Amino acid sequence: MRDFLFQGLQMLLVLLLSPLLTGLVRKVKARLLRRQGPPLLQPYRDLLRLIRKDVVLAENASWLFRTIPYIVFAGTWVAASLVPTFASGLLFSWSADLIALVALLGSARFFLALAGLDVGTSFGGIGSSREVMIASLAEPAMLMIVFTLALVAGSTQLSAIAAHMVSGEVGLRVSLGLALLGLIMVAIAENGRIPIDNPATHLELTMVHEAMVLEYSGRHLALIDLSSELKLLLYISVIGCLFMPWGIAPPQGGAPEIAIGVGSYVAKLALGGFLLAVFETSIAKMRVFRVPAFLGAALMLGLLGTLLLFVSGSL
Amino acid sequence: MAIYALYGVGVLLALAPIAVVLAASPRASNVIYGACLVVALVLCMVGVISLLGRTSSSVTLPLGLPWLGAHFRIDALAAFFMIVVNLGGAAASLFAIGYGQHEQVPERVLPFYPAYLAGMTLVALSDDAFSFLVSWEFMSLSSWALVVAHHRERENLRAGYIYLMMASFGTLALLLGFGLLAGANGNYAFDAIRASHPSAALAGLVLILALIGAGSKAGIVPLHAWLPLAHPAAPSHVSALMSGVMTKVAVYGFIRIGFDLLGTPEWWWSILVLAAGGITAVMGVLYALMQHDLKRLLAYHTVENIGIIYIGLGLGLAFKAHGMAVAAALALTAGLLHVFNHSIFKSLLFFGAGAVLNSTGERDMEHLGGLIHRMPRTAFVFLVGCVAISALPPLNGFVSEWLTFQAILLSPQLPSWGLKFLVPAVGALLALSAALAAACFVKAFGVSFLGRPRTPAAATAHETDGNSLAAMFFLAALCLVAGVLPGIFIDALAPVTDALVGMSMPHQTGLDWLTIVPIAESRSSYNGLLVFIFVTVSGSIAALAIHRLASDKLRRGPAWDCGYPDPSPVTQYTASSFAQPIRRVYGTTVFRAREIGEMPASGATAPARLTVELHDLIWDYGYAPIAAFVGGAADRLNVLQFLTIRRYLTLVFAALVLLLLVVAIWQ
Amino acid sequence: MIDALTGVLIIPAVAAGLFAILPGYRLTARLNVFATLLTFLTAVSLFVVEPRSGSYLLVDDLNKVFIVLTTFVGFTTSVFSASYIGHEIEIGRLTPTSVRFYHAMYQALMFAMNLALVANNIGLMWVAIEMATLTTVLMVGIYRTHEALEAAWKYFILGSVGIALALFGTILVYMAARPIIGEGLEAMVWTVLVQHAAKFDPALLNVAFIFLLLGYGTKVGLAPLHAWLPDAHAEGPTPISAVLSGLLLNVALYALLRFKILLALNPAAIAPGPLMVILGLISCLFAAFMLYRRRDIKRMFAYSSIEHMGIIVFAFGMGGALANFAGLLHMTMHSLTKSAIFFAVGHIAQVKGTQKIADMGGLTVTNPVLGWGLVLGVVAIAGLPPLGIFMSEFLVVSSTFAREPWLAVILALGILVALGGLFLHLNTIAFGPPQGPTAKAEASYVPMFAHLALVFTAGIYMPQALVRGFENVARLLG
Amino acid sequence: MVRGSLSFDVAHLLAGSLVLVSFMQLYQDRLYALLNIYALHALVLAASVAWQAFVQDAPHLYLTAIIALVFKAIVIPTALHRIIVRLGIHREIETVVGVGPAMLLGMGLVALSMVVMLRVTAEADPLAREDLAFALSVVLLGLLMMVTRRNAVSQVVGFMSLENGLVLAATGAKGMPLVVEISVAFSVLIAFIVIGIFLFRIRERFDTVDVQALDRFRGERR
Repeated sequence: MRDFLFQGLQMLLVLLLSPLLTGLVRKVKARLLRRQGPPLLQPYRDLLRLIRKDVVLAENASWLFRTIPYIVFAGTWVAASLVPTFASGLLFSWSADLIALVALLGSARFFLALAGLDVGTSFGGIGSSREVMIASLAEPAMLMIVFTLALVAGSTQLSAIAAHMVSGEVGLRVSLGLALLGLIMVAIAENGRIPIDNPATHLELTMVHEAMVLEYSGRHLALIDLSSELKLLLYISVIGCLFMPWGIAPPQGGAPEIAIGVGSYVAKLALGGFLLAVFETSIAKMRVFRVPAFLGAALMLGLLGTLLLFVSGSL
Repeated sequence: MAIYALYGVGVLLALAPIAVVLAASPRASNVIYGACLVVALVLCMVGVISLLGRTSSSVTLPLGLPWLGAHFRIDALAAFFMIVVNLGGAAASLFAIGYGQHEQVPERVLPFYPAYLAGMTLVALSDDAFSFLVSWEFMSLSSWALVVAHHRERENLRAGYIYLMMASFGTLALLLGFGLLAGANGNYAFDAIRASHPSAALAGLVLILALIGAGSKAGIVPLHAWLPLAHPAAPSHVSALMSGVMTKVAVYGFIRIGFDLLGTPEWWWSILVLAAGGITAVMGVLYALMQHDLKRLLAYHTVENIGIIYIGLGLGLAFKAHGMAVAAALALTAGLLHVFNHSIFKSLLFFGAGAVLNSTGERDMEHLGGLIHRMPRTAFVFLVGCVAISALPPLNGFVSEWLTFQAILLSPQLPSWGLKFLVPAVGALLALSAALAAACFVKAFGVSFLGRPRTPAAATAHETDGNSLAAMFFLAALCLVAGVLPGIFIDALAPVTDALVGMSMPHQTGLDWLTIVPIAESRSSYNGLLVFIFVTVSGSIAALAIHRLASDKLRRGPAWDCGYPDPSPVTQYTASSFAQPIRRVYGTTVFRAREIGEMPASGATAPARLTVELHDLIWDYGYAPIAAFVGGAADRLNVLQFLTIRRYLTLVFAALVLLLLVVAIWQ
Repeated sequence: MIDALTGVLIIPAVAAGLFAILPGYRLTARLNVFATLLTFLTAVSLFVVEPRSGSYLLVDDLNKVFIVLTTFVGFTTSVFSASYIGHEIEIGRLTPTSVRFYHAMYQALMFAMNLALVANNIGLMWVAIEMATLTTVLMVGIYRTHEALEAAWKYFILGSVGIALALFGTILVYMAARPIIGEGLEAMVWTVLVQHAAKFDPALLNVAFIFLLLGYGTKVGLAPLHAWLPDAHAEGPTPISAVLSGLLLNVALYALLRFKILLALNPAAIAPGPLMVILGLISCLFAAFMLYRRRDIKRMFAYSSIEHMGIIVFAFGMGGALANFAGLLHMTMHSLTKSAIFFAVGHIAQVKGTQKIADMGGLTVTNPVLGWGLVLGVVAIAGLPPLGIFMSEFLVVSSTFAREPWLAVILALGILVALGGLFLHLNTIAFGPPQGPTAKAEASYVPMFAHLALVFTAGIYMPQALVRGFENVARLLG
Repeated sequence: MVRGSLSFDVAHLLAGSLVLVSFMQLYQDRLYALLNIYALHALVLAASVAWQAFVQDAPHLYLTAIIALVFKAIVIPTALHRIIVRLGIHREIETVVGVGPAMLLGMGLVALSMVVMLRVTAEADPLAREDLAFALSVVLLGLLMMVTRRNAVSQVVGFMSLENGLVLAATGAKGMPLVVEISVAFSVLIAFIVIGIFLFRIRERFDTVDVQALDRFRGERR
């Protein structure tokens, strides 16, 4: 019963926190640019406004186009709900391990890219073709990082890895450092943040993610936005639970542990968001065809980490 | 059981002459394909029974080599591949009942189709080198006949020619391998071969020959050249069989030799197999990304999946060589499961391509588009196939790749250093190929089924017939079932792994929530069923909530497209423009891809052009030189046809003097 | 007294004389079929009652196989030739007189070949083969075109030189035998020679074998002695091409085998194996490459005959139970298949009115039976299952690879190259858009499909009796 | 009969002179002269065969000698004379290799045959041995002649001198059954007839007996 409660709690939590996180990032960025910036809760308002509006669908749009937002949202949400945020040992965490999680996000992206092609506009095409190009490097990089972690923890289960990390027998490791660096790079790419993509822009041939979802409106757009916010949250919390595992409540922890867990989780999110904002403001967006080099570096980092672990378990 | 299987094969073989007679009549295709469907189902049943019943039975007929006889045997491995072959065969026959109606030259397809099915089943059944090779080459021959069925197109003939050459090359390689195993006095029976434990060096040589021989049929890079030519050339249901099933028969041949006949492997074998697998996987998908012919794209993907399967097999060999039976069982199971899965979704996809080809007459994706409106059901099943082959949960493609990843994660325990360095690289290649496959199928489905129709043919397409749809939906359902309930299939494979590596994965069915757990739950586990349920439930909850609480209104309007919508469909992204970023990233090195843009001078009326040129380096540096050599040698020797009698006499004279000298010296 | 042994000689001899005087080709054609059938039946009876072999004539396992094969193909070819010659006369390529001559020569050829096979005296055997050569020379030249005459001339000169060398070898064998066996007839009787072979002067035998190998090898068509063969096949009437490829080459090979046995029995003598293996490989590879640039369909299949003769000689050169068995099997299968192919080719050439490959196309569309017959034949000759040649090639290659890996690899490559050449041209002939005249052929398909059926059956099932026979012969060949 | 005895010397002389005549043929490059030399060749052959018949007192060899004398020394040369006249080709024979090199080659061949034969037949009786050696050299020289001449007639001559070598060998082989000589004679006869026919046919077709004229029509060059 308790487990069910936790699982449900977690799912709600990620759902509620994700717009806030985005709002935070936007706010911090604005402040760093000496602007007032939108209020923290603006993303919630946007979402509500969007769901209430009715959908304007291109004549050519197919049934698939209308289903995809729900698929994408569901996939991302399920993925997010499997990450131990404030407490490890979630009820269903064993139903999908890290590899499956990567694959879930992969399927979400798969469908989103299809959506970009469905209406048959040039912008949609640009968006999805670039998206898959980026993914074709980001996904292997992510998998290599997963390998590294799995080899360190002797498991691909997120909660198991988290538990392993908490129990301080890990110590500092080269491979883990490489993995962290790679993971951050992948996270930036996957969430379409600067320098890979600019979530704020809506013209220019530079956009990737936004170009794919150009034809969406109303509730569909709301779902898409929500799922991208979820994705951002997911990555930050993955990094959090893997590399900053402190404070996560043990499987059968009492109320205080849980309180600590939630608190520390929120703190981690805030920190992550802040750092992201700082990073984004301090760097310029790169040309699309320099992205492969960036992600290739991430892939190499991951591969290097794995190799080190293959060659000697202790590095 | 074996004897029943042979009866079935006999019926199939008997169908061939019947087909020759019937071919003229309009109802011939129904009769033949119907019969094939029934027989294939029966054979499939036979396979299932003898696999689950863990019975192995053998028959010896007074055929083939006189003093040996033709040995046939169903053991677990043979039974499993009988299932794969005949499941695909049954689906293809069902599909063909509808599809075959549109065949212009049934008399060139009907007789060879049952023979082809029979040949593939016989390969799985045969238990001595001679009947194995006879069935093997018979399979190639009948499929060759099907490839050249539409012989009036020159390129089909060319495809058939290259196919036949490569097939015979492979057969000769296998023949040499068996020759080594059988020894000078010819113990061709597999039992005798098992009994004679070959020396390490000899076994290694045989394995290399098997890798070449079976690989040339399976499409291991660089022996894959024939595959993307031949598979599309055949009628679509045959393409499905060639791609989905025959390549698996080739894999069977490799497993039979590498895991069964050769006994305990050497660790360095696995290096060869793993390297071949990794390279094949990535090269296959990269080739596929560059294609805009739908069927050829699918054929190249077969190459990729064969690579994935060989990675599984290579890991299996490595673990077996080091006596890690549990891990070996896992790796082998992964490979075999992928064999099964790929046979299903690849057949499904080829059926889809066939349906498209039928209703539009187009294989070129650049001429398709918007089919999802005209043929929604086909589009749906094709989408399922795409998701499955892209290894996305919760469908079956993901399960087998997930298992392969788990096997890779076990390999740090391997002692030998070569593997320590190779395996992670192979893992990276596997991951890369998975991601690229997803990209490729976004392109395949998006360009041909989504968007706006690019040609009138696509605009006027119509949904395909009931039988074809039935076949496709059946396979699609299988994809889902195998995806959400993989435990059943993994357990079914236990007899095979028991027989080959002496161990099998832990019993899966009966775990709570039908999870699959390769080694231990603490290590890793996956539950396709739950993932499926979660996704559907949360998706529908969201839909429900939003439609109830917020708006569910919907207006149709023109596409927005940043305010510059263009009415003409040519402005859509095409297959090649979709692949352009990836081509820039990978193609420049792998294919020496070059983009030549020519911009007319300002004021000139000529259109601006962008032409892309790709080089198939494997062809340019591998096959072309061989062809050139043969041609050159033929030309040079051809002079000997045009000598004067006197010169011919001189040849005789020279030979005589030479031999006399030899004798004079020899004494 | 007349037993089966003399029967196979007398029937053709009488027939030859008869046809020389009988006018009217229709009757003679029928009689021709009848006579060859009779000969065939007589030959078969050899298996039932084995006549006692004397100092001139001999029958043993080895030549029984050859005789039956020869007479059978002779019979089927005569059936084919009946319909073929009929057409030739209609279009006026042959005059009735020349046809009369043709039939007489046909029987004379049968007589010569049978004599060569049953001769127990190496001198007699030589005479027979010489005679066979001369008759075929005359038949090759029968069309009297430039090309036909030239082919026949080439055949005649090269053939006679080969024959002369063979005679010299025969004399040397006698010289080797004389000191042991004593002067006179005995020293040329095969059965006697075999008994004393071990004591012969090895050095003399070596030289003898060189001459015999080159002499009879010329008739077998081994490269580089092959030059006569392609043109003779291409320019003569097709039935003769069929007989040449299917039979005459075998007969010469038979003579070679006899002497191989003789040498094999003498431990001190040079091993005949290696020489044969080398010549076989050269012929196989050479012919395989020659297939590619052919423009004339009959010449192409002639080269394919050279290739297969190479394989057969290779197999016998390797020796050993398996290889010898394979060699015999391959020889039989090749005779049947190749003659079947020439039957098809004959009709095709008549339908299309040319032998140029470029001018015939899409045969499976215009003349399905003929076209698919040819396809089946080529599939068989290329050594693809489930037809007989695959079995023999399987045995040769696999048994060799365990003993001499490199030789097996080279042979396998040769086979592959040849397959490539054959199918390259088959694609043009049988498939693609139809070319040239598309008249229906008035042909008797029976012989062709009878042969192919036999080859097919042998490919999947061989009767025990046949196997026993082959195994005995294989043992005889050592 | 031993080395040094008269009979041996005569046999040796005759066989050797046969080789010598072969050399003369090789040297000769006019058709008429060539035919005359060939007649001489056959004559010597006949003599040596006859001598063998006398030495081995094998009467049937006389028959062979007569065959050789009549056919090869008289009939064939005259017939070929006729043909040449009719064809009007009594011009020079263009040889492929010059006379000198041809001679050298011939020497080499003789040496080879000596090496092969004399070492081979160590224990066969010396006469047969010598004969075989000479016979082999005659055969090889005949072959050499066929190879070094372009003209069809001279090729035929070369072929027939080759046959002479065979006969020499056959008679040298002591006690060889008659069957062989008959076959040789009969083969030469046939050969001659066929060649005759051919030359005529060729005469009808092309106005030369030059083999190269035939080569122009070789298959596949159509």
